[in-house]
Amino acid sequence: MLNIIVTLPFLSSLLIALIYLGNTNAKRFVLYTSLGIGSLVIITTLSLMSLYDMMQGAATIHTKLFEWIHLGDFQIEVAFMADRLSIIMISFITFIGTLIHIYAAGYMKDDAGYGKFFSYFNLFMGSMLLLVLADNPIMMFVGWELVGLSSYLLIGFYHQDAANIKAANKAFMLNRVGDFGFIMGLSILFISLEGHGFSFDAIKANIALIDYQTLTLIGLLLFVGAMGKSAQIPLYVWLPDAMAGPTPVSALIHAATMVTAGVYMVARFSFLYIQIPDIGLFIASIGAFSALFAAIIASYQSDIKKILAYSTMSQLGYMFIAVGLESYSSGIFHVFTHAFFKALLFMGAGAVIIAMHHEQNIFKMGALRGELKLTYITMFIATLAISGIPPFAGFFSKDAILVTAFASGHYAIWTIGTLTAGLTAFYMFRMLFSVFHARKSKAQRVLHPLPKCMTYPLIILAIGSTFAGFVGVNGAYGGENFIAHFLQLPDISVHLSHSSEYMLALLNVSLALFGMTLAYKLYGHRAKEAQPDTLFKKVIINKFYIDALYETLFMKPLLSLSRFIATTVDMKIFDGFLNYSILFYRVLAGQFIRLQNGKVRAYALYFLLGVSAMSLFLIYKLGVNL
Amino acid sequence: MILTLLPALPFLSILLGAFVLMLLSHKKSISLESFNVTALFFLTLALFFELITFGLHSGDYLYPSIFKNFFIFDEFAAIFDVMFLIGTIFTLLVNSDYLKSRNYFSGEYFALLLFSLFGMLMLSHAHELLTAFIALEIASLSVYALVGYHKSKKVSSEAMMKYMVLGSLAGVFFILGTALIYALVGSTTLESIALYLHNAEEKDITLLVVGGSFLMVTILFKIGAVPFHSWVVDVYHGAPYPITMYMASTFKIAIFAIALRLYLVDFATINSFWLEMLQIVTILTLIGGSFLAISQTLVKRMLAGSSIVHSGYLLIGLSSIGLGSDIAAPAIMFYLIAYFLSAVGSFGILSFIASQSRRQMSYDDFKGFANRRPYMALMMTIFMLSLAGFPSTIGFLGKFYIFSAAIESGQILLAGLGIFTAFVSVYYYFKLIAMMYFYESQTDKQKSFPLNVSTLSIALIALLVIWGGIGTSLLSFIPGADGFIDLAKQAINSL
Amino acid sequence: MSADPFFLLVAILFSIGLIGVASRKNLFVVYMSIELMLSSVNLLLAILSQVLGDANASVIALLLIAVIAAEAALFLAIITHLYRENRTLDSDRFKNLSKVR
Amino acid sequence: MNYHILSSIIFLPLLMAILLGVMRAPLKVLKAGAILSSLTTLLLVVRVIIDFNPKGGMQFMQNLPWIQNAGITYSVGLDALSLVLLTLIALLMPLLYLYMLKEHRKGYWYNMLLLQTGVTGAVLSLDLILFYLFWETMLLPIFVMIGKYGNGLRQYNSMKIVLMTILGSMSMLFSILYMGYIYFETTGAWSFSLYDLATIDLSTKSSIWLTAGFLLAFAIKIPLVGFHTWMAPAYGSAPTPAVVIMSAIMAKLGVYGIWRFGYGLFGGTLHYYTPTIITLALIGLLYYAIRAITEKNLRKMFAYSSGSHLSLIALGIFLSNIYAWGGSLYFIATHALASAGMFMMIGITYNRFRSVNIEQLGGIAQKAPIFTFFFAFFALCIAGLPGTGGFVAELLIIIGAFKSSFLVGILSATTMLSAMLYIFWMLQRTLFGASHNETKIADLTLKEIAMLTPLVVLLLLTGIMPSLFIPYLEPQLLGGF
Repeated sequence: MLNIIVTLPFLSSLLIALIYLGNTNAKRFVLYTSLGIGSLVIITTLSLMSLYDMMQGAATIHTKLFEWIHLGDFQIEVAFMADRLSIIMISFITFIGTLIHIYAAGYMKDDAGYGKFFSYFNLFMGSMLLLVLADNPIMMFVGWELVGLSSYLLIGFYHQDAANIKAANKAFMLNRVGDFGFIMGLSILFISLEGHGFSFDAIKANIALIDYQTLTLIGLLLFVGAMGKSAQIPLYVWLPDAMAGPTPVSALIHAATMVTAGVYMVARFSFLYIQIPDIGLFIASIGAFSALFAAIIASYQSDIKKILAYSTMSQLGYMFIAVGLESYSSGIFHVFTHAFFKALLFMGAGAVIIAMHHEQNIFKMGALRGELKLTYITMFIATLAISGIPPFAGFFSKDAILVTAFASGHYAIWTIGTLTAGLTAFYMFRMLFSVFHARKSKAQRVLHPLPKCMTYPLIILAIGSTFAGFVGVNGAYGGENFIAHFLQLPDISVHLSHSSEYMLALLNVSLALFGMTLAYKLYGHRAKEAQPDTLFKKVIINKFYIDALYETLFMKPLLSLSRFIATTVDMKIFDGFLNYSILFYRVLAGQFIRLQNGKVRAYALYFLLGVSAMSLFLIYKLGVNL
Repeated sequence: MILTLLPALPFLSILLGAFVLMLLSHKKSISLESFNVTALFFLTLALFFELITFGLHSGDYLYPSIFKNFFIFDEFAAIFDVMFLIGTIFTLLVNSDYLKSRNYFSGEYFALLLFSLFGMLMLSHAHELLTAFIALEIASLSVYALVGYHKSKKVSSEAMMKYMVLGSLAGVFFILGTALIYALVGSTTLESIALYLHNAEEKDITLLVVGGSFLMVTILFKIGAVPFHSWVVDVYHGAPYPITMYMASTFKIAIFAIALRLYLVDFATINSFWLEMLQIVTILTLIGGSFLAISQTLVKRMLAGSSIVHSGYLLIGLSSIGLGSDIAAPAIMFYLIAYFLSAVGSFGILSFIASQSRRQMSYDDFKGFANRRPYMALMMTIFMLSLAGFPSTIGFLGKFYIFSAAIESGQILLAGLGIFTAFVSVYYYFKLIAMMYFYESQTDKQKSFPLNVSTLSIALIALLVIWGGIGTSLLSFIPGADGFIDLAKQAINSL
Repeated sequence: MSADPFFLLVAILFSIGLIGVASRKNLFVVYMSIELMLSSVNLLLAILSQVLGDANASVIALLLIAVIAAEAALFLAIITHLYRENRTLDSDRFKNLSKVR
Repeated sequence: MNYHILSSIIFLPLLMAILLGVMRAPLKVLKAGAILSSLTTLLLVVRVIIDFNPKGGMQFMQNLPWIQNAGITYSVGLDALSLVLLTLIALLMPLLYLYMLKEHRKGYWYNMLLLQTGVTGAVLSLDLILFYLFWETMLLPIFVMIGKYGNGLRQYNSMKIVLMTILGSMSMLFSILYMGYIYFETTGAWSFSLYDLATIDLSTKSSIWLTAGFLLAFAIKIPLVGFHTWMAPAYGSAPTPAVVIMSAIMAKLGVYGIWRFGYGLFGGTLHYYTPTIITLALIGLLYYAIRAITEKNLRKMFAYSSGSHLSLIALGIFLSNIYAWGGSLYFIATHALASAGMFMMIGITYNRFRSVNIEQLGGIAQKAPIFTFFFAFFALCIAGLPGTGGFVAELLIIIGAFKSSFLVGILSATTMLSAMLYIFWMLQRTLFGASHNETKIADLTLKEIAMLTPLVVLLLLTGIMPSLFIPYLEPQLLGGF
């Protein structure tokens, strides 16, 4: 079953690609749609079935497709493992993935590259499922890299515009920097456990063989991978730019699924990370810092998708706080809920964008709530969810994280998390109000009609955003924290009285409400774009100049180094050495040939000199006394 | 009586041929081709006699009652004879086109060539220093005359003048050396010298060493070793193509015939006196030759310069003999063959081109040659590769044996230098290939391959060059590289 | 009587010839220098014949004279030829061959 | 049959060339003959692969006396190492012939035939002189192809590659001769057979010098940093088939040489050079990659890319553990396939646009999607994307590097970054963006697709199921060299 789940999207992707390349101009809307969505429907059904089985208490599923490589002790199989963690992941990935596919069918309908899009999209699904279901870290890494590839392809989907490709390159490169760390971590892990097998189970069983230092190093390096993939400081800069891709892509890849791979990875290696709490704290700090940082930037952005992108980064920060503080299940819980409301937000944003004829600046929209009623309502729900207003999904998951932070005694992280929660509410509602409430900026506009397949998924997701939180209601709210029990991850146990939890929740909710009110005050009627008039604003609007910093710090030196090598090292040093040696020989030859002056008496003189030298040699050799 | 004359028949037929040609050369009515055929007839006759008497008379002397032991007949001499004869035959065949294209050739040319050949034959058999000198002079004087054969051309006369002045100067040293040796030994036969040296434990052999060194000066001069090299480039350039070819290939072999005889056998015990000197000369020759060769723009002069480098390789072999390498002497012989084939081939192509036009062939003139004459260019490439010592040609095996000998005798640095100059030589040989293939010619008309004696013999030589490089013991009925080395070893052993 | 003065004479003659070849421009003088060298060697052989009491050396000397004569024939021919062509015998003027490379 | 099979594989193209040359074959016959010979060799190689026994060590041996006086034998044989290269050659040749199907210059075809014999012979020979012969012979067609059919400063560049390569091979020749002599000194007989020479006990000092002779030749061929200045000009000037062979086969022969002869003859002494080579290889890995970033000529860019990856391969060999070895060997194959594809694509680019300058390209993706797919696919293969063979190889080498030392591990893992530095920027500027000219560009023809598809399939296969191939190599890797 797992084999089918993983391979089917790959196969359909390949099939669509072949058909597409066969004739790129042909419109085969139905064919591509049925292939692309059909395969997803099948695997969604399959994954939900397995989820059901698992909930009935079925054991972890292991399947082996074939042996990938066997060289010495390096024995890797293309094998899949569905334990409780991964089954949760694939369930919502396939579910939301299917919805977004359906949505995309509407969104991309008129695009010339429709077939290509579905090929890429299915490729992404396959890669993501491979990542999640992999039985060993190497296969996970393969999936890890392939999702990076499909993300690259999809970001650069509109390749006519060089800026999009640039964004795609940036995404892939920064992901690769992360992968660079990841592969090093994996290699060290493998070398440390050489001969003990390399499936997750085997690693878990033998984790005690590795000493603390090495383990710390491995943990750190693996997290570098997560930083790249999940857009955490300092490797986050690609995510806002990644919004260059079609909106369904942003919804699926850069919000709901791929970016959470880092969180999933940490959770998958939870057995490793519980051994090294220091690294855990580091992860949490990075998460907290990223969350705040992204929230600040988001508050000053005006591109609807970029705001969502920064909010994604911010939410990912929360997740890392959770997994860093060894509360893996609450991290995964947030991944789960976030997937619903963030996908919803993006799809809503996409709908708005389509309706507005590809206008993405929120300050050029305004007062859409009447015309896009359904979109408005669903997005409102999602915004409530992300802001952590009970009883929407986000409340429970975010609360669980903040409670953990508080309980574990890392108050600084907790403070940042709480502040960010308020800020989240502010900037999300800022966006919502600017788009749907504020006065319209232009008098006349004709909205592009939205097809049904773009709106129905919104409803489904809105339902999800509303109720998804209930799977993780913890004791304080009378639930049993079903998801945490189901996942069976090595969570830290939190000891906090119910009253403290209520207090924390109250604080969060009031902060969120405060942010919401503030947003309404500022943007509810007259939305105005932030102007870089003060230094403070300027810095924030320019995203703290991090992009420029990276440019000067890495790209420019590399380019000048490259030119330096081309013009100086290669030409002057290596070639120069050769050329000068040759020149030296030629100059010597030139001097020598000047002896060849054509005068016969000169020739006789050389003869004479030769004979004289010989005679002197003989005198010396024979020891003749003169 | 007649039977004892049998081994001398090759000599005699050449001498007879020379005289016949000389006498006939007055008749203007006889065409050049008839002369050519006549010369070839005598050469073939000599070769035939040589082959049927091959190995019959090892160690015999020619009419000891008359000549005492001035002339020896052994396999060593015989094999050199065969080389001279074949060399001359090839020289005549390859240049038949060139002869036709130049009006200054006449019957004397063939007569002189055969006289010079007669000198060489004598040289390989000479077992006495004065005989060797006279043989050398016969060969040289004829070659002097041949160099200046094109008497209306200034450079030809100039080349002859230079060669004569310097050649006579070198010749003087030979007889000076002979006189000095005679002063000590009281005889000039090689036997008695060897005998003297054999019993020379307590005697003062200074004079012998000095005399031997002077002999060596002449030999070094004739093969063009630095610092006695200065004539080579000029004379090779000034001489008509057939003569250049003849000097570079056959004449050089002749010099080594006497050099090997002297240093392998008679002076073997005192070789160590010369060793350092020889090594220094070798180093100078290798480097100086490559200096000369890379600076030239005329292909003929480049080949002249490179022939100095090849002499350097041969000298490596000679000094290896001094250090007691077993394979050095066959290596030298093999190298001579290899160089002979490649040089005859490359000069042959030059002379073929010269027979079509009257330009001096510079590198630039070869531009687009491959377009005009693809097969010629291919053969030229083969010869260049062989000269450069590229594997799968006979030139590679030649270098292989020489360097092996050098390493065997412990002259690692010399072998290294040899390999280095071989590397340098790749530059000037490949430059010619590059010129032929990589540039478009002005006239792009492809000419068909002219089927005549010259070109066919060049093609035959090209095949031999390849066969010599890859000829295997698989086909035992055709002697490959192996067969020749065996022969050379046998010849060396016969000394 | 010691033969040493004669040997010295031979050496001097030989050296004069050698230096003459290397220093004189006139081809005729060059030729004479070579002849001088050859003759000095002949003289050496003659002395040796006397010193060693062996006639062989004299025979060699005689033979050599023949060789020298042959050489002389060629030499004189080329010298006259060169003079006829160029109206000069200055050897330094004959350097056409080194003008091209 | 099996006794002669390797010789047939080696000499079939040469014999075909001679036959065609002698009968002065017209162009059509020439093409047919060349293709026929390449297909026949491919079939023979398939036969060899079928009969190949991974555990059998050296097999299909043929030993014949050649020049007995010097102890030179004609001795060929095949093990897993040579099998990889042999298969690559046999596979690439028909594809290259397909590529150059329209080529009307006869010399081109003859050179390709000669080239095939040269490289095949070098891969299979077990006698050092024989190896040297083929090693030099394969240079000749390259020399002519660059100089005659190339572009740019072709004459100068072909001279440069020849001179630099021959400098290396001359030093190797010296070492070979010296080895032969030492064997002669110890046993009294000359021999240049690899197995005979391997039995010699060398003193440390001379062994170090002799190894240097070999290593210089291989370092220039690979080329390692410092010995590389011939590379970019030669690749830039050479016509596509020659570039493919240079990058896919000849550069690998440098590595092969280290493996076969370096380890075969001087196993112990090689360690003396290990730090040096590893340093050079690590420098090369980054040096070439950084150099490639600003390179505007696609051929030269991928020349540097080739250099970068070959440095990694060389690194893997000197790390001497099974993962790195396996990785290197695997990389030899996969990089050959990928770079062959890449250079063919660049050749096709040149045919379409008359330029390989990045600045003059751009916007191809809009006009030629199939072209774009293949181009991007090979570029990504070179970047080592999972699912393609290059990834497997790089992964193995990185693991091997970490096994040997942490520092080397980190530095070699930068291969993950190095290729991407230039590849993605290059893709951005060549394939995507707005197109510079409005001319209509034909997409790939069926012929071109047919010649590229085998490479794509193989690259995917090597990436997805390495277990199909590794078993052929593993026994030998485990056995060491």
